[in-house]
Amino acid sequence: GTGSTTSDNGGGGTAGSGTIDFWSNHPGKSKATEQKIIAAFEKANPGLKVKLTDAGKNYEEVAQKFNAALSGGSLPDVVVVSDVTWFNFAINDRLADFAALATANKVDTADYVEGLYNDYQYDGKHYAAPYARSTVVFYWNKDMFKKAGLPDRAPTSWDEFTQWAPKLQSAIGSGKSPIILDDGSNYLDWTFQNIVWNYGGAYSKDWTPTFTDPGTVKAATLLQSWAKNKYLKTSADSAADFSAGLGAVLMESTGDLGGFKDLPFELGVGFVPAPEGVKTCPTGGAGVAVPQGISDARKANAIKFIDFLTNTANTATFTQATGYMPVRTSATSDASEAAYLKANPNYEVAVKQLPRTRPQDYARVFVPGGGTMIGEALDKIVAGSDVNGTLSALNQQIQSAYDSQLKSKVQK
Amino acid sequence: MTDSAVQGDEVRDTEQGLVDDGPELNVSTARKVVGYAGMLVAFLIVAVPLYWIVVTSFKERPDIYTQPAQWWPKHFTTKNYPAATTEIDFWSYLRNSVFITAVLSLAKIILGVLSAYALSLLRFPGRSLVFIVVIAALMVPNQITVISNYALVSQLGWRDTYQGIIIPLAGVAFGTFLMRNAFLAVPHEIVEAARMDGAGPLKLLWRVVLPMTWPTLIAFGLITVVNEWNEYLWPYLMASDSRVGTLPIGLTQLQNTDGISNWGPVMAATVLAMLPVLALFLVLQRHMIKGLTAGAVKG
Amino acid sequence: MASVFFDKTTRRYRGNDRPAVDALTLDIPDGEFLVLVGPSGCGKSTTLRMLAGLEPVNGGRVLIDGHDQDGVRARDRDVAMVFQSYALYPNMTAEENMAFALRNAGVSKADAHARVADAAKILELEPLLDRKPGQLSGGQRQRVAMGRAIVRQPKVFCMDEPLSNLDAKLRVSTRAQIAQLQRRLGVTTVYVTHDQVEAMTMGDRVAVLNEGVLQQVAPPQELYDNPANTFVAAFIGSPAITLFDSEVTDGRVDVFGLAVPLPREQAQAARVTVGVRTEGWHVVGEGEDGIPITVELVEALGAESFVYGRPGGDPEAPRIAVRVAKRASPEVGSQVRVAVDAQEIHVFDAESGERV
Amino acid sequence: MASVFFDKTTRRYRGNDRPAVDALTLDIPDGEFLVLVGPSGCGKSTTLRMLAGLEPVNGGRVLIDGHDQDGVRARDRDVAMVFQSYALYPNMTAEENMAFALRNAGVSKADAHARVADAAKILELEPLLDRKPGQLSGGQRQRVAMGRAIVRQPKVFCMDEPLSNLDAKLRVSTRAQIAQLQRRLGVTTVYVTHDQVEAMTMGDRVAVLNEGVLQQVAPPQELYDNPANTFVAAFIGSPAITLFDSEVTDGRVDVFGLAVPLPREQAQAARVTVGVRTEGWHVVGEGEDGIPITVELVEALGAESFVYGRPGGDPEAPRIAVRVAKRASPEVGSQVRVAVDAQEIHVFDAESGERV
Amino acid sequence: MLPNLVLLIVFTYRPLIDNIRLSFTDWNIAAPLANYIGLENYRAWLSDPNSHLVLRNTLVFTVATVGLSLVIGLALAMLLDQKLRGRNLVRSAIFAPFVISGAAIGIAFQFVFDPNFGMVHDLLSRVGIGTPDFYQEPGWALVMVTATYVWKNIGYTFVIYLAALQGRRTDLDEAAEIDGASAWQHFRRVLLPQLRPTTYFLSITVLLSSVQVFDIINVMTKGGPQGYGTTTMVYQVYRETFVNNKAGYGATVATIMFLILLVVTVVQVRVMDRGQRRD
Ligand SMILES: Nc1ncnc2c1ncn2[C@@H]1O[C@H](COP(=O)(O)OP(=O)(O)OP(=O)(O)O)[C@@H](O)[C@H]1O
Ligand SMILES: Nc1ncnc2c1ncn2[C@@H]1O[C@H](COP(=O)(O)OP(=O)(O)OP(=O)(O)O)[C@@H](O)[C@H]1O
Ligand SMILES: [Mg+2]
Ligand SMILES: [Mg+2]
Repeated sequence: GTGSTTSDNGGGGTAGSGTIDFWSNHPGKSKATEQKIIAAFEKANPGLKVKLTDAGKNYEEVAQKFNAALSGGSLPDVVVVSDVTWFNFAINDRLADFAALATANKVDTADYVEGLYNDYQYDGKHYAAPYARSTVVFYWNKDMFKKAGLPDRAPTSWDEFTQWAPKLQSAIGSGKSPIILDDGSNYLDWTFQNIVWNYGGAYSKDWTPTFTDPGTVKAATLLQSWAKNKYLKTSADSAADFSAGLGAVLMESTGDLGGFKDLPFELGVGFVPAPEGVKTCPTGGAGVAVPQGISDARKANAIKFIDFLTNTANTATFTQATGYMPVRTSATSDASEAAYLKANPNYEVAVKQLPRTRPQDYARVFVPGGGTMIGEALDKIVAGSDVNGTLSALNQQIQSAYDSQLKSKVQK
Repeated sequence: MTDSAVQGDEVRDTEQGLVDDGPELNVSTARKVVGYAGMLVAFLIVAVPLYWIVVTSFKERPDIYTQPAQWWPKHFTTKNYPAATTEIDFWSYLRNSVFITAVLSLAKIILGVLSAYALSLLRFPGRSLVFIVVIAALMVPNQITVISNYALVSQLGWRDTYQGIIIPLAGVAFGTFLMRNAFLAVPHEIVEAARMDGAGPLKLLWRVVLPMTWPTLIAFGLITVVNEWNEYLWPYLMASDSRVGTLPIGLTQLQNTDGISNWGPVMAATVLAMLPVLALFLVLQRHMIKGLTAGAVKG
Repeated sequence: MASVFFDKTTRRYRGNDRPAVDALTLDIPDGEFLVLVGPSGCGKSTTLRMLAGLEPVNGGRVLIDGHDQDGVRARDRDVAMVFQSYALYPNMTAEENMAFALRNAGVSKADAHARVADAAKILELEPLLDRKPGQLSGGQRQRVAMGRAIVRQPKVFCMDEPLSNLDAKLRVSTRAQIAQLQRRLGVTTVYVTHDQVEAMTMGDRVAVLNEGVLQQVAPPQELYDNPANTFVAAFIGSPAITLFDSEVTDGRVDVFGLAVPLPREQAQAARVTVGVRTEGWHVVGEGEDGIPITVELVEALGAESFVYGRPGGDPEAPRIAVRVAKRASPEVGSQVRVAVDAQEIHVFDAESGERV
Repeated sequence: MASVFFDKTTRRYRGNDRPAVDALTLDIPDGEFLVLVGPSGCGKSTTLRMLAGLEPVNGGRVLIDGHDQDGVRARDRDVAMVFQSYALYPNMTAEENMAFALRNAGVSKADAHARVADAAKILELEPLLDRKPGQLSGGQRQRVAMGRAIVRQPKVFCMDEPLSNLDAKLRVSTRAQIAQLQRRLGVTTVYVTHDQVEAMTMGDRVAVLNEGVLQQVAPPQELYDNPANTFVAAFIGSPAITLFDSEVTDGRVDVFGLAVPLPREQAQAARVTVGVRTEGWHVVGEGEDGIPITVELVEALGAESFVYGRPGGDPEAPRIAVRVAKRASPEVGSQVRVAVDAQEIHVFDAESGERV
Repeated sequence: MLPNLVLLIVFTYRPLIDNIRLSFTDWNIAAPLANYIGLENYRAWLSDPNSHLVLRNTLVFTVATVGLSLVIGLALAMLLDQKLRGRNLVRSAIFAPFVISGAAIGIAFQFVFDPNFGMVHDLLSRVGIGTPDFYQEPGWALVMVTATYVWKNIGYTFVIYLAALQGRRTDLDEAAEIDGASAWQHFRRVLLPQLRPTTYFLSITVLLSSVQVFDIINVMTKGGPQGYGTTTMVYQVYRETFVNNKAGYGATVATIMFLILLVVTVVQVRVMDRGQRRD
């Protein structure tokens, strides 16, 4: 093996310098909030300082910068990792076992929302704490539903929606679509999981890709039939299209809620379809992790900071400022949070949906490039390619990506 | 007074205020009309999207997403501008950008001109090899250099410093190439004359060759300033915050939400970031003077 | 093919108070070969450039064939020009340089080739047709520039010192060829030169410019014999005429002590400027009436010599140039006696310099 | 300040089989004013450029003051040059152009200014010192180029047709000034010209080149009087010498029927080429021995005229040029009788063209 | 010269060599170690059907941008080289897009090309032409990215051409005028040959920079639609290295790209220098 570009030591920030370097992209424009929390932390822990580093404009950039640091720079103490970026760091042993650290430093993790916390679990270890988390919700244009004579609620299944679609279509006229989804370059692979799970399918079961399973095929076929019937339009900026009244339904992140102000129509927010209460809601967003390569002393400080960052009060502060999900169960009972939820019933829907969330399939979040490959295939299916052929090709692609890049590592 | 005379002198005076402009051929009215028409078309094609950017920066959020599109904001607002400058530490980023751009551009211009000089007017063994080496550097995408350079620079402890941002970017391949071309176009005899007149290399460069390649040097300067001003990837990796971060890094923070983008402040910031360089262009392009070799040699 | 008329044409360059060409009025009939001479910087090139349409006119007009050329582009004037600075296209070979105008005018490739070959023969450029200007010597470049004009059959030829970089031999033959060509084609030609021989032999008429102002237009011999003023007298002829002021008494003018009778009509003036050309003097023997001169310089040109000296060796006196035969040159420092030919005396008004 | 020695110096340009300068051997002593002449393209500029160090030498050596200049840069040779193409710095004013070399050599601003002012006076450039080359006329540019060289006090002056674009009057005065300056400073000078008068009057010696090969080096009058071969004979003198082949019988040569005695030493050859210059002929009256000539062309130059014609009007016969006095010009088409001066006959080997 | 060379060697060539070395490994971007796997990455790249797509995209995009940028840039430069009133304003306008960062342009043009709210849509629908969905149809997406790139970078070719035009020899224009050259002949035979070095320079630099376009693609399409609709080689390098974490493979793509460019450019430089050399 050769690998001199990469170095194992933590680089610059020496042990116990007392400054915690927090690399964040300030999700949801949270820089000011983060600074506020940091100020509070420094006040509570006089010996410690926190440096907030602008690590990028999105999760990919944070990962890029963190990767650069791994190959020889000075490592941060706390870094924001997204649902898809954390795993590669974890499997390459770049992130510390959060659970173990928590135990060692007497930090309680039980209060984290279980689904959200377990998103960072792999092989019995936890690699991050949830931080800025979102889920998919079902948005609808109440005006259009009314016009189409539909009940004022989210459908309970996608079959039900498929029945509604023609009515919506004729009510809103051509040029507008009953449903708008992201396109494959923009997270369709994320939201589509909900539909797949609805039909009992999945992208994968553990490490085995299951794109050719009947449920998955069925969901994909449905997607294609929507597109063929012009019920569906995929878009690079689905939220914008929806908010301009170009579609009746949107399946998107809770994070968009904050942006849906001053809409020219009445907005409906509901749970994503989940027949028989099965957990079908994919989660997303980011957590915070501690690099493996730093000293124990630094790790201890880091965990202390993470604990503070995600404590009940700060979770409330953070979620209210950004629109992300509360990551602690206790936060919902926090007085200010409760008041906030009451004032924002749409937002409450998202919180209430939390128990229905389900960790994402490995094929999307763990297989390198999995999301892109899936998005690519879904684009093709929407554009009319043969469903079975496309899916089985995808199946192979994911399988071989796993074989070549992960197999040896996960089976060690 | 005849028409051609008017074209010959008065227009020249008011338009440029230049003394050195060579005599102008008679230009027919038809040609002028075509000229103005072309100018208008070009202007529209370029200006309409620009206008869109600018006008968006004056729109309120709901007006941005409407159909049909609004060519004039229904609710004109300037609040995006204060938003752009206060949501981020705009002035610090601006200061860093100005400083880094100035230093880098200066360094690049000096290095580029000197290198081009060596590659065009000096003879030394391996000259064409060196030239290829310089050009080939243009082919290396920065995506592959950053990781390795990051490791090197952080080992030097230069993260979050100006020199950490500046030095790795200071190598200049583009300018060397450009100026070499320009130097080669200087009439041969003039360089010979200067050598006969005992001009040393620096004298030759500074007094003879550079003044004759002035328009190209200005173009080089402008392009360098623009590139350094907009440089993103490297400063982003090097800088943690507004202490040494540049404007493009600051601007990205206006748009990082998980959800819907708020274009107004983004466009406002884009407009703000564009203005200084555009002003520089306005000033410098006037110095692109025509016919600098006039009267130099016969042939 | 065309007459040319400059009608009070003026050109002023920016940053230059004095007009380069000042209200020039000059009528050039169809087919004439007009030679334009004058000191360096007097406006010759500017005149040509205005005619060709390369220089805007600040006052007056330029007419070709009676049509005001204002607003007419150079391209449409059908004027061929030999540039003083050559202005060859560096990327084209000599042949391509010459053929360019023809091809633009729609002449077929074969025709163009033939015409270029003709011109190349005249200009002794045949072995060089494939070279680019950068590979040619100065004189060769000038010949290509010349060739570029003569292959055409334009309305007007403008030639700006087209032979200045050629050796005497080539120049003589080219001169003859050009004159012949011009006569054959009958193309109106304006020819700038500073070569006395060219000025005297090539043109139907010669126009003398000074500081942008036209001094005289006349056939060459008349210009030489009857210069309109002291400027023209001094400019035409080399070595130059000797000019000095003198009193007229009794119809005779005093030439350094020698009283020379003037023709009746000139004898009226009181104070005049007298001019005597080199051939107006002749060396005389001891016995004859003559002006003693101390020889300062002898220029032996092979076929003849010029002797320069001052009357009585007086350093204040004007220097006299005397033409002597090949073998007759005296030593520098020696004394010779010269007499003046009464017919060869030119008399000008001492104030205005105009011919009396 | 320096002697110059060309030692079998050769220069070959790429893409050109014949060397531009071919094994040139030429010794120029310190302080000499050498004039270099030859037809256009014969290698004059190339010779200067090799001396200046602007052109590599493909064979032989160039020595200055006995030192081989191989590898010595132009900058270090201390040679001043007037380029045929001027090569002015377009961004500098005339004054700055001239002062550039001085300032580079560390001359103070005031000194440089004074020297430029001197040169400007000689060259009549004073009012133009603030102009840039683009604002000057052709002749003015040339004068600036000249000025740029003469302000320096170099080891060697190289001047490449420095006066070609000046009018006769200015040329005469500049010529004199340059000669004087050169003598005063004693700077070795190589001066290229195609002007016969310059060639004859300015130099200590004249070198004649043809197709890169040196033909003769001699003081001007000797060159004129004793040309080494027909090429030199034909090249020097304008109008050119008349050359024709002839038999020698009884020590006499046949000149179109006229038997002219040759000096003893030349009378041995059998078949020779005979050359007679314009002044070797003279018009004779009816009674005298003479060759009848039909006049084809008369060139009236003012001070004198040249009459061209062929013996007996035979179109095959060589054309004879005869110099006649101002007023003596015959009509074209008329008949004149000319005789030849026995001393003025040049005799060359008919085969080799070498002087007998 | 020397400091420049040192800088280039340290900050460009050292990483390049490192990169070439890594192209023979299976390095995962986050992994501390990498295994030597020989030519495996190269084999994988050659057999991957997407590589051909990427190569084709790169070729189409590059040829289109180089061609359009040169032609339009020259046309604009010639237009604004003339003495027309108001040319300073138009010059600045043309340069303006070049001043804006690629990311910002990408954002703005997302908007311009937005099939529902965009300017292009607005204009087209005014004339009654349907707007293609630039984001979902690969062909149109490539057109969109190309148009955006050309629009943004036209200021570059424009300024360089303008500088060259300003420095040209005006006496040749006069000669051409005298020789009765039509506008086209004047352009073809007199102007263009003079601009030849500039044209070669621009064709090389525009080629090299358009091959490396990243911002615009990343912001506008993320390489999509349908996975590789607008993915060019550099974008593939980025994607493999930083998204798929296959840094070794990314290094391979980068190396291949470097080699292709090297060959193309050396050929171009040869041709160009032949035109420029003085004999
Ligand atoms: N760069 C070149 N490449 C090829 N041939 C050249 C080059 N430069 C000059 N020559 C040729 O070399 C010969 C000598 O040129 P040179 O310039 O020395 O002539 P010259 O005697 O100065 O002529 P002129 O009086 O016309 O200036 C000419 O025939 C010319 O065509
Ligand atoms: N672009 C210009 N700007 C200012 N003055 C100029 C310009 N061009 C020429 N002149 C001046 O105008 C006058 C006439 O110039 P022109 O070129 O016509 O002279 P010329 O008679 O051709 O002289 P030469 O024999 O030296 O070529 C000169 O005094 C010259 O300095
Ligand atoms: Mg002139
Ligand atoms: Mg020459």
